[in-house]
This record gives sequence, structure tokens and C-alpha cells, in this order.
Amino acid sequence: MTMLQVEQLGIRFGGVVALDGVDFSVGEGEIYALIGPNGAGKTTLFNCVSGLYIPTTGKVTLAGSDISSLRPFERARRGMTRTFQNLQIFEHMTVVENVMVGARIHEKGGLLAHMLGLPSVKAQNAATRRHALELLERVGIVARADERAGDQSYGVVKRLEIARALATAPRVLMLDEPVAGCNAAETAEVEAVIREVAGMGVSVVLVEHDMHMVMGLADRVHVLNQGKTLAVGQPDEIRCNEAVIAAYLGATEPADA
Amino acid sequence: MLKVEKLRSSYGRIEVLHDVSLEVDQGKMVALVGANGAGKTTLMRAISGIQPITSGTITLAGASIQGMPPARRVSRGVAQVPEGRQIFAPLSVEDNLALGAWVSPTKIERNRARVYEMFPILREFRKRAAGTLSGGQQQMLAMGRALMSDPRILLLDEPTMGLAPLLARQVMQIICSIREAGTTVLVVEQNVQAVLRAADRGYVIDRGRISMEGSAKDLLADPRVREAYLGV
Amino acid sequence: MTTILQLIVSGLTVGAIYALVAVGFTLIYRASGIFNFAQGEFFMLGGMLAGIGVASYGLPYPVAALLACAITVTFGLALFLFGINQARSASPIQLLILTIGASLLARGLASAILGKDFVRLPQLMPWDVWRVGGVVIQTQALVIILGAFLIVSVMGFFLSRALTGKAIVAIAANTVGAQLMGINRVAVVSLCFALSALIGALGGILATPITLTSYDTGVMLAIKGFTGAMLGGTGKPYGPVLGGLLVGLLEAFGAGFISSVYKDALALVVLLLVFALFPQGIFASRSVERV
Amino acid sequence: MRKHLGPTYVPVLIVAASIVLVSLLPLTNFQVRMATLLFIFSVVVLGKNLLMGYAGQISLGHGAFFGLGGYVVAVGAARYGLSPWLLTAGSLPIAGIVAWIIGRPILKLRGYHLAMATLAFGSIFAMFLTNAVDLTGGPDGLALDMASVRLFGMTSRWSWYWVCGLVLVVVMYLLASVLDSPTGREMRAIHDSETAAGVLGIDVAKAKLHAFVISAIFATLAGCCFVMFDRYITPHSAGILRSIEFVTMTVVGGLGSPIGSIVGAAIFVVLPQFLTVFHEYEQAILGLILIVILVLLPKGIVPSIAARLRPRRA
Amino acid sequence: EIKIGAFTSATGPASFLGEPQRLTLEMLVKQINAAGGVNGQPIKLIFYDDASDASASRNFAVRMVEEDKVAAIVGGSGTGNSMAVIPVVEDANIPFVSFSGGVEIINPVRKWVFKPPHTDLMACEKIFDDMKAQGLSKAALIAGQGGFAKSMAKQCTDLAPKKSITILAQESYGPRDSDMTPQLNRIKAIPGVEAVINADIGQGPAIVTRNFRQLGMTQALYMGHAAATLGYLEAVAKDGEGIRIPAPLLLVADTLEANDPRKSVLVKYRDDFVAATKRQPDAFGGYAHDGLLLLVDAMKRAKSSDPQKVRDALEKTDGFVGTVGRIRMSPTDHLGIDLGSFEMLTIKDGRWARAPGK
Ligand SMILES: Nc1ncnc2c1ncn2[C@@H]1O[C@H](COP(=O)(O)OP(=O)(O)OP(=O)(O)O)[C@@H](O)[C@H]1O
Ligand SMILES: Nc1ncnc2c1ncn2[C@@H]1O[C@H](COP(=O)(O)OP(=O)(O)OP(=O)(O)O)[C@@H](O)[C@H]1O
Ligand SMILES: [Mg+2]
Ligand SMILES: [Mg+2]
Repeated sequence: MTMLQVEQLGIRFGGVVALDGVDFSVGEGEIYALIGPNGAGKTTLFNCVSGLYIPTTGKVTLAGSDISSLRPFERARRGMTRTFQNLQIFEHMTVVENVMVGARIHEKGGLLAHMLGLPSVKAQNAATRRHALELLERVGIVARADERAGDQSYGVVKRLEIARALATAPRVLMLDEPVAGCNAAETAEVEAVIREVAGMGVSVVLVEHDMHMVMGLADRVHVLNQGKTLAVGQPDEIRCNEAVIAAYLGATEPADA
Repeated sequence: MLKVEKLRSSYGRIEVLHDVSLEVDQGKMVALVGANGAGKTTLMRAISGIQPITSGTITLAGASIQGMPPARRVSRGVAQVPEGRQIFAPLSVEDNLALGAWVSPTKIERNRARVYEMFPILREFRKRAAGTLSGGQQQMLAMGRALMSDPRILLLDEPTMGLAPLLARQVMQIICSIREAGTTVLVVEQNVQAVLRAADRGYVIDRGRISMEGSAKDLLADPRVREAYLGV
Repeated sequence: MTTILQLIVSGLTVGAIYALVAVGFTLIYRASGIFNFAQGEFFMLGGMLAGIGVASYGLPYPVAALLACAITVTFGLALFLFGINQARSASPIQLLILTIGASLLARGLASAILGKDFVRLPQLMPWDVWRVGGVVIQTQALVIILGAFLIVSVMGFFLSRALTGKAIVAIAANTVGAQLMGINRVAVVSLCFALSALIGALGGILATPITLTSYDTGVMLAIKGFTGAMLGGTGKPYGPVLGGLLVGLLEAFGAGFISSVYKDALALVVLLLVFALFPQGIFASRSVERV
Repeated sequence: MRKHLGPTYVPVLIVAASIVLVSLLPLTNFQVRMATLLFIFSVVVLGKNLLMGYAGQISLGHGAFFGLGGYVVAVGAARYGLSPWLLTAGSLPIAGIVAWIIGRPILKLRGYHLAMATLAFGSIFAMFLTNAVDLTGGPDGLALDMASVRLFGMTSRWSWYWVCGLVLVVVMYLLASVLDSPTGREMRAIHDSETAAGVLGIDVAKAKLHAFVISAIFATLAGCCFVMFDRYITPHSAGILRSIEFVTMTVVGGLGSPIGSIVGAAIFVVLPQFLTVFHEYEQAILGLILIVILVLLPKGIVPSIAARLRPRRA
Repeated sequence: EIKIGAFTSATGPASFLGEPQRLTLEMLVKQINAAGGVNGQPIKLIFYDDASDASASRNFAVRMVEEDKVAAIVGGSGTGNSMAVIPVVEDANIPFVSFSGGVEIINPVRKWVFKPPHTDLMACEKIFDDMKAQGLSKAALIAGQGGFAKSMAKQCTDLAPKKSITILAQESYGPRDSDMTPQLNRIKAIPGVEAVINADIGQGPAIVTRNFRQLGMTQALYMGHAAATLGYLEAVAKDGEGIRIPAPLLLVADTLEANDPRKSVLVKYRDDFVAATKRQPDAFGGYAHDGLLLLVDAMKRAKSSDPQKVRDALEKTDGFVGTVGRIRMSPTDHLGIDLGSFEMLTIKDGRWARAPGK
């Protein structure tokens, strides 16, 4: 079943055409990789799909319903979330609280109940915290749970963003360079998490420059170049695609094996 | 060229570097690798003077520089490509580059042309506010900016982060050619394999302590390194 | 018709004063990201010191003016070096409060030492007003407008052309990055505080013949200047100037046509409307924020 | 070691205990008055702290809400003979609605622009209070009849101490609860990144509005208490200088620290009483003290001291 | 020693009132103590600056009563400041002599509250009488937005019909405004305005006067009594020529008849004040002078500083001469002065002079 469908997406900034009629769709539980040279429009595409930018043309459909006119938070409530290339964390909160914010849309109780501090609210707090700690465990940074998020190193924050996004229990998860700043061993951990999540039926859209990871993980790979689709296909097809090699991969195979 | 001895540094009351010592010889390229949160960035910041240190010494070409404000260190030839790029978002690309040569404004024109040659996209976007560039483009800008002052020693904190594979390789080549031209380089990289291939020496930092050091080749062959950082 | 012209003249007279405050604000804001609440006190000190120098100590006007500028600039520098620069880990809002402290200090010292009476200064022009048709123009107002124009032109050039001007923006945009480029933050920001204090002091000296200055002039001026800066936007050097002039004009037209009781409210209502359309002020450069 | 950076109920207990303990001291009327004023202003500052310290939204217009409460009670009681207690109860929803209406457009703004917009709102309201002489008494203010504020024969000098102390404790409890709830986390999240909060499903506009409305209601409540306690109010109490003072109290005490709010209020209520010995230099010294506090304790009094007391670890 | 509590608005918007009052009080207390004090005891002045905030006045009043245990209180620069402390003195049963203008302070009569100064109403009355004497009946009012200005503007508006004066326009300007041309321009455009009345303290009147002349307006220009200061005189320079102002006699004390009992009081206060502060006194300092000396006079007559006795003596004041003239209090009148204490002055050749009469 198609979970996310993007049609004819286009946006421009002044003179720069950042996206120009991009189409794709992602199935349930599919890992869909977006790659392309720097400035190809990958992050912009995420921004359009998640509702942060208003695209000039195009339509975004989530699980069959058109969400093009919804604001970011409404899209999130329908099951779509993302991480950021330029980190966006809640630095004044602890690591675990960051993840708890992610779980907000599943928490209950109105403003009044929250203000009165009813026992049900407290019980829910405890449950949310437990869940958040589990997610931190999964991305391997549970040891940092009660430290201030703003004090964490780059790589830890990257993984925190993933845990926080998972806390919303998304149907579509968009990850923007999730392993930038991670070494090979750390990358492998993140890879495992992504696989596990996809295994549970979450559609993952992945932007990443680590070809080793992308080729090993993705079900399909979509190559963007200057805002246009350059190629779509299985990892193996893409690896050998002349145009992709010329624009993005470079003549020799990535050295890391 | 650069010598760090028994360096300690903390954030507030939490110490994150414990007695770190490291040495970079003139004209050499030294790689620093370590897990997330090991303290690599902190060490780089301490060398440029952004991060205060509690004890230890830092000497540059034989002269002590610890305690010196960052600006003075720059005029002594230290340049850094910082983590998170730290570009000047509201300024145009060309102004960002110009400020890279703040300590030697006469070099602006010449060095800017050189940077544009390295990263043609920057020339194309020279009038645009740097903040609107894509992540990878900003990374190129940070790299170019650091080269503007013709530094004696270049500190690179994950210089290829966010770069497309083709470009990442180019940047590694650029770094090598800079070293060839006589600039000393200290580089932090998560692509451990690539960086250790290019470097002369390497250090491994683990939770704020140097746990291994040696020639880059030896480290690359070391099973502990291969397991912990190459995921093999 | 004459009424409208007269209101324009009036509005520009007052507006030019607000514009000078707004420009001073913007300079510091650009370099340090803080709004200096003591900006009005620079103005007050300039006017008070020069006025008292002339009236009580019999100093020649230029000497008194020079002294007033020197003392005000010293105060501005001290505010940065011993105040703001010391409070290292403070956020802009915390620094704003620090400048409120400085404003109280300056006001308190001025009232205790310089006294609480308003001070005067002679006009710079030998005659008082010009009558053009039925419109009355205070000659001192022309001096203020001219002064404001000069100051702003020089500053605009400085900020957009000179490398130092760019360094100012760079420091505010990314202090760590700027330090890594070898930009001496303390020196550059000190320069901005000194310049801003100088603009304030000059403004105070120029305006005192019209406004009459007393120890508590600063607060109201700071608020009006702040309004001007916000209305015009701080992005472009001329933004705050036009904003300041606009506030002056709105007040004049409000008083002339609507109600003199609520004329200040008119300027504020217009401000709120402008914000609804241009959240960054009228003359701000518009761009999609990158995430 | 503290497990949370987040909120707890400890400050509520500390404050409640202090209120009871202080009442055991042999205080003069004047000291009781100071304590009561401290409670009243603390209520405003706690609300401001929710808005500024936690949700990260600056407002320079809260004097208006303080004044709204004060004047609804004063005008209603003095001009129309209504019961101040009823008026208090009525003014809270009014304040909530007013805050809701003006908050919706204004809260789209950020940083200094938001500060300016709230300042504009506050100034317009203060202008109205000053100029609507027939209704508000103008700059000279409005007095409240003594008899009208009696409740259950409350006359002793301690009665307002207890009423305002109770209000303070309740407000602190509400604040602590809301902070330790999904709503509170929402507010703290938008402080740091509205973008991230948005893609996590948080309605940023609504979260801001919640913080704004709650803080406005607290300020209004404090204004009501103030006028009943003082039985006199002037536009000074609602002016922009008051608003700026509220912000100053919040920041000086410490953003994001409930105890800090009370300390901040104390600085402005109690300290000036000591500074009177400096006569003409009173104001200058207050300014100097502000500067010194912010230089030495840049994060505000309570958080900065707390950070120093935290144990060192490797 | 006798403790007397005092509070004025020595800073803040009303400091033009409060500062001369503070200076006067300090000077007088020194003089009184140098002369042996009151009933053989020295006076201790407990002074507080309320910074023009009524709530602060209230704080200080409580503090004076509770902490300082004063025998009586004087002060209150603005009407709001005085009003705010009334409940305190009434609770504590301590006499309070106010320095402010508002009639509501002593109307209705309150047992413990007295007030020697002119009311704003009297200034209006004086102006209107003078206008009629000049054959003028149509006026425009321009006022600031402070307590003093608002109150005087309101009193004048209320009084005008009774004096058959028509107010054709009411203009206002904000605190610290620096150009009143728009407002004056509006008045200028209204046909038939024969006189312009400006009510305010501080620099406002000076700016109004200047703009008035610059616009070439020819109507009679009246200032409220608060403008009768040296600062105003200097600031308006030649623009002030011919304005009319109901001022305390203080400014023209020398011109009084030698046998006028007020003359010695006025001349002494003025000379002492100039000697002590190097400044010219004004009406407001005069109110503080009268307030404190009235209280001292009552203490002397009561031969005690006991609040109750002092209060009773205050109420029996008769024949005390202050800067505002002779004061006679009674159980139904805690003001005790009449119009005679205002004099219509003008500026002639850069100096205060009696306005030419009818
Ligand atoms: N807010 C904006 N204003 C102006 N231009 C923008 C903006 N956002 C993106 N762009 C431009 O759109 C193009 C696409 O940028 P985008 O960030 O999507 O690239 P990307 O594919 O994510 O690159 P990278 O791999 O380097 O992260 C770039 O040229 C960029 O400069
Ligand atoms: N601003 C800060 N305040 C407090 N602690 C910090 C701060 N920045 C970093 N730390 C802590 O210092 C330690 C080292 O961080 P550093 O950023 O130097 O790591 P790193 O080796 O660069 O990691 P990465 O590979 O993730 O970039 C980490 O434990 C981190 O939590
Ligand atoms: Mg990107
Ligand atoms: Mg790092």
C-alpha cells in the first residue's frame, strides 16, 4: 500500500529553482533513499513534504488523503515526522524530556487537568518517560537520558533526533542525514534501528550521503539533481547508472567496503 | 608545530578532557578519531581558544599560546573549520570568505579566486546569503573560509560531513594538497578509513583520554581500531 | 494645505530625534543582538552635560559639546566593558535587563549630580524660525534632520561597505565563527558601543534646544526610538531612520487630525498593523527562513 | 544529584512552609505589608516566568493585565458598588479572553518584535487609564472603600497576608503542575525550537497562547489582590514602566526558576526599602545592584547560585 | 526628639513638584533645630522619595507609622500620592499635612488630614477672573497628561460654565513630548479663541510657550501656577514676554507693602532657599514650607507632639502666615486659605512682574 505520495512538487527561491516537478511514492514499511549532490534539493523536499515550506506546485498525499494544505503539526498528527540536517533540539530540556515531547500527540488530558496536576497526569508522565527511555536505549544513548540536551555532542544529538521522531509513532519517518558525524560502528547501530522500524511497517524516507549505508539499507533509491529526478531504482541499478556516477558518486566506487 | 600537553577542560563542573597530550609536526597531517562524545570537538575548540582550559599547555611553533584570545591565535596562523560550520548566515558568500581573511585583508581577492576554483558552486552563489545554502554548500563555504587566511595550521572538525561522496573525496584530496603545500593539518573525521589513509599520524581519543597513538598505517591495521571505529 | 505641511514639518522635527535614537539602537543591536535600553540615557547625558557645561560652568559651546560627547562615550564603553562583556553566559534578554540597570544608574547619577531641572542649550542657527508661506520651520529642526542624515549616511556606508561593518554583522550572527576568523569581538563591539553613545550624545546636544532635556528624558525617548527601530526594521541602515521619522509623523498627524490625547496610540496601532503585514518591520529584507 | 532539569513540587513546599514560618515571627505592620506585596508581585512574576522563562516569549505588556485586574475591581466597586470579590472572580475570565484575543495575532511575532507589540498594547491600555478620567480617576487614581473589601469580618493586619500567601501557594502549585505535564513540556519545547515542535505535532500557536493566557490571568489575579489590599490604584500600577519592572524581576530572579521569581520580586519590593538610606543615590544604587547581579550571576540569582552549588564530576 | 515623617516625589515624573519640596523640608528642619527645636526638642525628619508612585507612598506611610513611629506626616507631591496614604493615617490616628493640590483630599473633611496649598481650582478661578477682567470669554485648554495637568484641566473645565467662560478646545500632549505645534495649530484654526490656557509642570509649558510664539499666535496665553519657576523663565526667554500666570506671591515678594504680614515670610523663605540651594524657590517648595511650619506651629501651640493634641491644634489654626497667605482652619475647613494668595503675574523684560490690571 502506498503510504506517502508526492506529485509534481516544485518550489523556487528567488532565482533558484530548488525543486522542479518531483514525483515519488513510498510504500508501507519501505525504506526509500533520496540521494543527490549538495544543493540538489533533498532537504528542501523534506521541508515541503513536512509542511515547513509552501511549495509552488504539487501535492502531497499521506495514506490516501491529501495533506498539501495542512500545517506541519497537523501533518505530524496524521503520522508524519522527520529529523533535521541542521539540528533542532530542545537544548534546555534533558535528553529524555526531548523524547517525551515527541510523545506529546499521544498524551491525554486538557489544560485544566494538567494545571491541577491530577494523579492520572502523573501516571501518564511516568509511562511516557518509560517509553522514552526505551527509545533512547534503542538508539544507544540512554546513558545520557538525564543530561541537558544542549550539552551533548553532535553525534549524540543526531541520534536523539531519531529517538524523538520515533516517539511520535510515525507512519512516515523522514530522516535527513541521520548518520552524518557517526563513525562506521555507530552507523551500523543506526542502520539496525531503521531496519527494525521499517520492519514494523513504518515508511522511511532517508536522505544520506553515506553510500555504504544507503546501498545496504534502501529498498529503492531516488536520485535528485538540481531539483529534478535523475534516476529511480534498486540500489544496484543506481550504483551503475552512468548519469548518477557522473553527477554524484564519482568515477570510482566508494572506497569503504 | 603544534604541541598539546596534559590538557584538561570542562564544561561548567563537568570535565571532558583529562590530560590530553598530542603533537603535530610541521607539514604533517594528523588524524584524530573517536566515538561520539569522546571530546574531539572540545579539543579542537581548546586549541583555537574558544574553549577555556583548566590546565595544560598548548604551544604553537615553540611559543606558548594558551591563555591567548582566539583572535591572536588566528593571527599566528591557526585556522579552523568548526563543527556545525558556524558560517555567517545573513552575510553573502563572498563576504563570508572576505571575513576569512580578516587578519590579512590584502589576500582577499587572490585567495577568494582560489576558493572559487575549488568550489565553483560558491562562485555561482557568491551574492546569496550564506544561510540559504544547502548543508553541504555551507560545509564547502566553511572550508573555503578557513583557507582564506593562508594558515600555518589548519584544524578540521569533520570537514566532509554532509558532503556528497564525490565532493567528499575531492575535499580529502584538497586537504592532502594543502598539506603538500606546507600547511600543517589536524583533522577529526568519522570516515576513519579515508582519513587514516591520507594522514601521517593518528590519535584515538576515548572518553576524554588519548587511548592510542601511532602512525596512521599502524592504527588502520590495529584490530581494536578496526572493531571500534570501522565496524569490522 | 498649510496645516498638512505644518504637520509634516512638526513630525519630521520630532521624528528626526526618534530616528537618531533608533539608529543608535540598531548599531548595538547589530553587533551584539541586544537592545540597549540605556540608549535614551546617552541622549540625556549628551544634552544635560553640554547644557550644564554652558550654563553653569560658562564653557564655550564647542568645548562643552565635546566634553559631553567624551563623557557619554566613556559611559557607553564602560557599559560594554564592565557590564555586558563581563556577563559572559547571559542571553540577550538578560543583557537587556543589564542595560536597564545601566539606564537606572545613569539616570540616578544624573539626577543626583546634575540636578533635576531641565537644561537648555542655545540654537546653532542665529535665528529661530523660518516661515515659508504659512509654515513655520524651527531652524534647529533643520540642523537635527541634517545631522541625522549625515550620521546615517556615514553609518550606512560603513556597515555595508567596510569590512569592519561586515565583521559587526558576523559577530552578531555567529560569535564563535567570528572569533575563529580572528575578529576581536571585544574591540569591534566596543567600537559599536562607542559610536552608538556618540550618536546618542550628538543627538542629545542637537535636540536639546528644542526638547529641553532633564535627567529622565531617556526612558520615553528609548521607547519611541525602539518603536521607530521596530517599525522600520533593523535589517537596513535606513530602516530605523525611516521608522523614527514615521513615528514622528504619525504622532503629528494623530495630534493634528485625530485626537491629541491618543496620538501616541495612533503610532502604536499603526505599528501593530505593520507587524501584522510585515512581522520584521517595513524595510526588512524578506526571505524564507532556512531550516 | 538531580534527576530532572524539569520542575518539581519542592519549591511549592518551601514557599508554603516559609509563609507559615514567617508568620510566627513578631512582625510589624510594615513588614507584614512588605511580605504581602511580595506575595502579590510574586504571582505576576511566576506567570511571567512561565511565559518568558519556560515558553520563551517576551512580553512587555503585563502591567496592563495587572492594571486590568486592579481597575476592574476598583472601578466596579467604587463606581458601581459591586463586591470586589465578585469582580475578582469576573475579571479572571475577562483577562483570559482579552489575552486570547490579542495573543492570537501578537504571538506570531518573535523576540523583540513580540516585545514591541506587547509594549504597544500595554502603552495603549495605560493611555486609556490615564485619560479616561471620568471612569478611572485619571493619573491621580481611584480609591476603594474600606468596607467593601471586608470578607468574613477580615480586619486583622494578618488577613491579607494569609489571603495573598494562599493565592501564591495555589499559583505555585498550578505552575508546578502545568510544567510537569505534557502542556509544560510543549511550552518549554517551543522555547528552543518552534520548527522541531511543529514537526512533532505540537500546535505552536496554541502552546504560546496557553502560556500567554495563563500568565495574563495570574497577573490579573495579582492586580485584583493588590487593589483590594491597597484600596488605591493609579495608572502607574499598570504602566509600561511596571511592565518593564516585571520583566526585570523575572530575569533577575532567574528565568525558569519558580523560587527565582520570588527572589526577583523580593529584589524590587524589599530592596528599595533598604536603599532609602542612600537618599538621592537610591536609584543609582539600584541600577548598580542590577548590573552587578547580572554580571556575577548572569543566569539570574537562583539558577546561577544553584549551578555553583552543583557537585563537580568527571 | 520629635520624629516627623515626610515623603515627596523627588524623582519620577512629578519630581518638578517633589524636589523643591524635599529641599525645602531639609532646609527648614535645619533651621528649626538650630533655633532650639520645637518645645525644646529637636525635630528628626524621616524622609522618603516615593518616585511619583502612589503605591510607594503608601509603603512609606506604613513604614513611617510602624517602623519609624513618627508623630505626624507631611508630604504628598501629587494628589494620588496623598490619597494613597490617607487610609494609613486614619488607621493610625496620626495627623497628615498634604502638599498636593487636589480638593478631594480635604473634601469631604477627614479628621486627620489637612492641606494648606492652593487647589488647582483656585488657579483656574484666578485665570478666569483675569480673563473676564480683560474682556475675554473664549478659551482653549492645552494640558499634559500627568496628574497635576489632568487635574487642573478637569477643574478648569468644570469651573468654566460657572464663570461664564467657554472652553472651545481641549488639547493634550504626551509625557516628554518635544513639539506641541500640531496641537497649537489645531487651536489656531478654531475661530474665536481669545485665550489659551496651558496646565502642566516641567518642560511642557516652556515648549508650549515657544511653539505658540513660533506659530505667531496672538491670543492671550495663560500658564498654570506650576510654570512659575526660574527654569521656565529662562527657557522661554523673550518668547515669554506678556504671558499671564497665576503665581504665588513668592515671586514678587519684594513688591508687597512693607506692613503686609506675608512679606517677611516670603522674603525670608526665598532668601533662605536661595542661600541653601542656589536655586529659586517656587510655589511647590512653598507648599512644603507651609505644611511643615503649620505642623510645627500646631505642635508649639499644643505644647506637645501627641498626635491627638497636635491634630486639635491644627484644626484651630488661625492667623498662621505661610507663603500662600493667612491660614485659618476649622472643623469644617481643613484648607483654610482664599484666593488672595495668588497674584496674576507676567514676564516683562525677562523678569517676573505684576500683570497690568484691568
Ligand atoms: N530558504 C531558502 N532560501 C533560498 N534558497 C534556498 C532556501 N532553501 C534552500 N535553498 C536553495 O535550494 C537549493 C536546494 O537546497 P537543499 O538544502 O534542499 O539541498 P540538499 O539537497 O539538502 O543539499 P545537501 O546535501 O547539501 O544538504 C540550494 O541551492 C539552496 O541554496
Ligand atoms: N556545551 C556543552 N556543555 C556541557 N557539556 C558538553 C558541551 N558540549 C559538549 N559537552 C560534552 O563534552 C563531551 C565531549 O563532547 P565533544 O563535542 O567534544 O565530542 P565529540 O568527540 O566532538 O563528539 P561528536 O563525534 O559527536 O562530535 C560530551 O560528553 C558532551 O556531552
Ligand atoms: Mg540537505
Ligand atoms: Mg564533534
